Amino acid sequence: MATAAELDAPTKPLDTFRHEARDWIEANFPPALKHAGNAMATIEGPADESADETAWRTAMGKKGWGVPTWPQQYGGGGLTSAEARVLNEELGRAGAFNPIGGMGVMMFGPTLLEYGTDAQKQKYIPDIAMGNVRWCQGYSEPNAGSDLANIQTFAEDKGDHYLVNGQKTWTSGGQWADKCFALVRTDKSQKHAGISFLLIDDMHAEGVEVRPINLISGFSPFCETFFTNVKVPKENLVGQEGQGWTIGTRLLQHERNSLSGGGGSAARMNAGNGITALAKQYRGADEHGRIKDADLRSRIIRHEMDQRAFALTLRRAALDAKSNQGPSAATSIMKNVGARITQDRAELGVEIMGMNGLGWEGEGFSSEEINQTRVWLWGKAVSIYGGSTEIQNNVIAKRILGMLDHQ
Amino acid sequence: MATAAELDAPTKPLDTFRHEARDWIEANFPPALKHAGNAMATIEGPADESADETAWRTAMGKKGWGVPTWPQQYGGGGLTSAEARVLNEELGRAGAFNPIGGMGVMMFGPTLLEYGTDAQKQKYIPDIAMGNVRWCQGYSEPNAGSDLANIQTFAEDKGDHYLVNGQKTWTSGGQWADKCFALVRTDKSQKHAGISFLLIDDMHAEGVEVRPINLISGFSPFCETFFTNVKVPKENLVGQEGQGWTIGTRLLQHERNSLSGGGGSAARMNAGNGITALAKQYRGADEHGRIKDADLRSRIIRHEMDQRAFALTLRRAALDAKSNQGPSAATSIMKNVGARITQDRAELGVEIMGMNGLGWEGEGFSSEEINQTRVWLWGKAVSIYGGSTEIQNNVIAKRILGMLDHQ
Amino acid sequence: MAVLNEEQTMLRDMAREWADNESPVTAFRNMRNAAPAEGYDSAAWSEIGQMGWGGIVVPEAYGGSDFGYLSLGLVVEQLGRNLAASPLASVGPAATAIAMGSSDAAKNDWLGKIATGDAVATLAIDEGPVHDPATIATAVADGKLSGTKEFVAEGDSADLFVVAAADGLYLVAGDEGVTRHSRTMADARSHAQIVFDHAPATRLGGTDLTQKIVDRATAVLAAEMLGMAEQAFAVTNDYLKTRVQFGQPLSTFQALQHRMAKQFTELELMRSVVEAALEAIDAGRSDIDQAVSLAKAVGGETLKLVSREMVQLHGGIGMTDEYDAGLYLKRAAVLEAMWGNAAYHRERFARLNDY
Amino acid sequence: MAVLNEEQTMLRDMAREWADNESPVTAFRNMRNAAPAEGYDSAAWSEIGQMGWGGIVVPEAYGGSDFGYLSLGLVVEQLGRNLAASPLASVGPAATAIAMGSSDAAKNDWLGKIATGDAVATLAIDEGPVHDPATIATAVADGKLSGTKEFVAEGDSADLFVVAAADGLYLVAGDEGVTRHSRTMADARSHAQIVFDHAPATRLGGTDLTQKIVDRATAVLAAEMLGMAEQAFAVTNDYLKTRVQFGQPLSTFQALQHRMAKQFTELELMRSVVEAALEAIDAGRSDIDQAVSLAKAVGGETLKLVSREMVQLHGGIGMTDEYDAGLYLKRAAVLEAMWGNAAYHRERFARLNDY
Repeated sequence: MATAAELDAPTKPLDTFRHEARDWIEANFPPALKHAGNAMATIEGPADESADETAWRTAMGKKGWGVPTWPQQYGGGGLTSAEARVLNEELGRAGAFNPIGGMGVMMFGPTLLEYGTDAQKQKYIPDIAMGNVRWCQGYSEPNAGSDLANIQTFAEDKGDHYLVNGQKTWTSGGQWADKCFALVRTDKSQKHAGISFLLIDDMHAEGVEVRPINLISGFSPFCETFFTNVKVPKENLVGQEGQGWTIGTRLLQHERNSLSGGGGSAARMNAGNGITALAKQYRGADEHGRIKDADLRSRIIRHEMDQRAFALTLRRAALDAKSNQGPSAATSIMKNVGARITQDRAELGVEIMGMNGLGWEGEGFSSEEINQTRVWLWGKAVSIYGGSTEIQNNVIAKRILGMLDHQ
Repeated sequence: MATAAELDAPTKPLDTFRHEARDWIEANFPPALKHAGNAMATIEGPADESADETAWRTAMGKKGWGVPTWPQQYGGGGLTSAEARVLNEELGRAGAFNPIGGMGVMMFGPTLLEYGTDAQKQKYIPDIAMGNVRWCQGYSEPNAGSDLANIQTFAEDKGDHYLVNGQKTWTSGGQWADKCFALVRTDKSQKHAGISFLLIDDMHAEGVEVRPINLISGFSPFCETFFTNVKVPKENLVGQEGQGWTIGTRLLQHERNSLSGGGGSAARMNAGNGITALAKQYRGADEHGRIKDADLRSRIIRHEMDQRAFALTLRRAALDAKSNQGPSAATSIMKNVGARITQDRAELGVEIMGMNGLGWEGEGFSSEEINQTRVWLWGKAVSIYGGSTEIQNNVIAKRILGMLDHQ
Repeated sequence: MAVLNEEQTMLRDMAREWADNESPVTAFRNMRNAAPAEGYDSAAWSEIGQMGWGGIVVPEAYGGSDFGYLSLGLVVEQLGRNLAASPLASVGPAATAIAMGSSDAAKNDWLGKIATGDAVATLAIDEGPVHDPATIATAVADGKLSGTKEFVAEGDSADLFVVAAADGLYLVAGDEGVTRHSRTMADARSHAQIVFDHAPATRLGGTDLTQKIVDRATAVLAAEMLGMAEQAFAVTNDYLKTRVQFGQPLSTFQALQHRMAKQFTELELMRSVVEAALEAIDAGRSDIDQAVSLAKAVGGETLKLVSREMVQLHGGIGMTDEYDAGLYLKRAAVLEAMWGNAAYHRERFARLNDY
Repeated sequence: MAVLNEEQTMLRDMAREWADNESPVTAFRNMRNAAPAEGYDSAAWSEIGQMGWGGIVVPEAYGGSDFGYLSLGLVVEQLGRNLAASPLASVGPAATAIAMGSSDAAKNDWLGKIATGDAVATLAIDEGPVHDPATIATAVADGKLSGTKEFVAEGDSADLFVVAAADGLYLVAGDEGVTRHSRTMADARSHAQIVFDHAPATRLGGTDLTQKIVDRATAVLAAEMLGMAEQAFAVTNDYLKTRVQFGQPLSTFQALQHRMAKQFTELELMRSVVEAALEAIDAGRSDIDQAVSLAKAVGGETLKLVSREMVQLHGGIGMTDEYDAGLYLKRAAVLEAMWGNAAYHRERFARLNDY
């Protein structure tokens, strides 16, 4: 979603900025990294950073361009959205990438910039801007999934600090994280109004135990996290006690937008004839060059059209947001449609490859085939996390019907 | 659904009965009616009865074979279910049909035989057995559709009679009916327990007004029925006051079974290559003889398989019922699957015929084409009447999940 | 909603207001019951003419406003919401055929009258019950056109026909050599059989022009379908809020809520593809054909879903002619069949993309 | 439930009891984690042998019970409910190949051992990742068979292979000329590549026999899928009753109730088609091929629906390896691909019916 800032006048003519960005990238981007991915931005945990990667991250961090629109006083780039778009175009042009990402950039930073004190921003934002610190999200609990407001992790008031006890789950990247932003209960007598937003400074401190959860895909990007008598100073409270639900759901908006962006990137990734080519490669083409299996072909066509419609909807929503029409109604459907397309595509991929699309590891399967299996399984999560398809449907229904029988 | 009676031993050897039935049919069935339909059994209202039709109805009525398993003392045939099956086979063999049907036979008769007094049976059953009297169903009201127990038509106790006031809707064949079995409220203080089952002897009496409802298909098989100070003698109450919900839902079981039977007959009617032949006729075949439009063909294949699965399920449920395994779990799904198949088929028919499948009347369309339009539109009702698809899903959910958030 | 310029916003708002005030669904009912020979609401058409909507895609040089297809689509969408019985969706593409065509005489003679609503032009393309531009047999010899066209929208009264022949597109004006056979269809609109027997014809262009015009007509039809789907959804939505069963409004039943959410989701996708097709036409993009097939196929499935759910979720009264659900259902089915159904456009899209 | 005779009822009940007590899903987990070379639970297989299930489709003359395919299907269904890692679904059809085959020596040598579970026989048919019996290249010359078979169930340890060659079906016993290459697949079961290089082979019959055996194997597979779908549904159903969100069990949310009702509906249809295929085999009907394609296609779509809903309706924990949902999902996908997926069988059904 574009913000009002996107309509701001740039601080200098865009052409001037474009040349400045191009020159700086040329001077700083290590050519060896051309067209490489951004390890830090993924959920799969850190790869060992090469010297070139460290150099590039440090350069971008110092320049503030990893978080280009954040304020310069906290280590951001201080750019307008228009300039940030130009920067992004120039990075793409040079085969470069933004090496600074993760939950700190996508969710926590924007939220703290909105709700934090100046001291909190000074303490936490620069490290995020430099890509020095990994944050994880302490939200879900075993009995608070879709019903997030049911969290029970308790932060007991001990005068100058809180004593935190409880169990979180689905802590993304918990095993690699340095710090955690968490929803905790400071008042057991109220549901929503008893929730506060608290920062855990050290995920390696005593009393913090992190257990990776083994997923059906064979990955373990999430953890169960146990807090036992963890001391947290009171200055780590963001906003007021009881304001956690408001701040926490604001953060979820940032998450949802980044997931919609994910949908967008999925739409881009999936664009073209990828699945069609795969079908012809594995299943053959008929004498007219069409995918041979007519039944499969008819489903691929529908999928490709669905994806095209989704890409056009993302474009429409972005244009709506940029104009003065306000947020588009279309944004509420992005999560579900993105999930459906991702999952349909993975199902088609597995079907096309037949038994080869179900290889787990070892000999007899190409890396693309093993990857297909894993992506298919991992993809089952996209309709569950970040607000399940069912919760999104509740939200849409509330919007259109104006009422709900729960929540 | 087969009943326990189906397992009864026949009263005489079936072969003997078969010969008796064959001879009687040959002696009584007017050859001119061979392979004609049964006008009375349809919901579309009476056709003018020919002399042959009258003769056949009278003969079958006197013999009791229009309602072959009903007791002889009330004009039924007194046959076992096995004999009734043989009779049916012999009718089919001779190209004959059962001329006696309608709601009296399908729903009201079986219910009255179960709950009525001997006097009531003597009064009403013989006319049904002769096919002399048409019954209609006074159940639904404008604010009591899926929520049937919400009926408000009130039968006020006036000592020796009730005074009935209220409005019914969806009265099937109300404009052609002689009599009406109705759910009425005798107690406003209780919902289900305030309902009674009452017989209205004369649909042409003063105070009864019937207005046909024009449907989207252009047919008007249903009516709105208004009762204004209609006097009904107390002996017309079936069962006790307040027993109406029990009796009324028992009657609905008979309706549902006949609708499942309808599903069965739909499955039989639809069997074979009807829709495939239609597709090839209107849309052509490819060089291998396959339906030319591959997308359409793939949907026809799925539909045909769905129908085959449904037919096998009907067969399985019938076999279950005949054996000692009790009613099959499959019976709960019949209504919805039957509706889905009927509607899918009609949609495919319209799609295949293109603009020709949307003719309304007049020149330029064959009678099959006009019929396709009407059947398609009328078919939209099958997922609404007799317990909507949504209500059936509630019932299935209650069965499998053991609870419901309403009802 | 596409990003609109000021003219487009005004036009859309004006069309919406006019449709709601002057052409509600009851106006369609009245037309249907009166069954005028022309099969549309001629009083409303005269107003439309005065508002200049007949000229939205007519070049300014010929008295039109030349606002383009997104503008025409916005207006037709508003009319579609209320099932307005207007020839506008036929007139626009027919006007474009003349405007893009090679006959200056045709432009001079007709575009001005079309822009003011004084002439009704329409397309006569198909020769069977299913759209199939590859099998056109109509032929022209010595300036005389012969052939039989089926299901010509507004064919009962159109003043001029843009006719597809095997070798391209022609204009037939007037009644010489033209015989009209009325057809009564489920949507109660005009879809006549037109027999051309040596009708004097003016050549407009080749088969490439035919395809361009059919694509434009399809995009405008998709806009009508979008309006219908929107309104069918809105009416159902309102009904669920007011209808009480088991002591609570139907809108509180979660199973129904999720079905409405599903429809809403598909409607948003439909809006995107329909607007994209109209914009592609205005931008003169090279992939208009793909954009149009995407719009008709995706939009067609959505309207099918929404119009069927409209009947089902209204329950019994949805089956009565007194309620509007049946009207949307019938018109939806006719539009689905026109200019190629969803399956046709899926296949076309697939071939254009080499699937 | 098909109408069963007394033997069948006893067999089914016994299999259900055994599977629930001796072979719950935890037994499969243990096998998966231990990863034995044979890829199945050999202790359980030995019990199965003692119970005589290996001989359900073996003629009595050779020590079997000859109960038939409905009986075999009932047992495999019960095993499928708990994902029991047993070779039974491969052994049965392979035994039939020998029993129907033309070699008396093969019958005498092997059927008795198969009936007691002392020999594991399997089918080696496909030569690529997708079932395609029309493109078999394996050839036999001078009694020696050569060719490469892919994804042979139980191939890691089978004692004898029923092998499809271009001209018919052969039996290869022993290790001469046989090389096995293990494959690690998502379902953690045995699906080995088997390379036959001049392996001594006994002819069993022509390609018509191949088709008959593949149809039987497919029907038995469909029975396994039925058991899996039943149990996946039952586990989800139980979970919805116990999992509380927003202060109420998930089972009280109507949107979920209707999704469960949908699955239940499809399951009932699936049971009908699967049992009909098994009954068609036992009755020696002429349309076994159609019945089998119906079962695999309809059943395949149902298991797909139910296994995907199992994960989704379990929410986050459905994604964890600790819960069983993923095990059903993975095995379901493998069975869907075996012996032709739903699309393959829809096309076969259509051709058999001249659609």
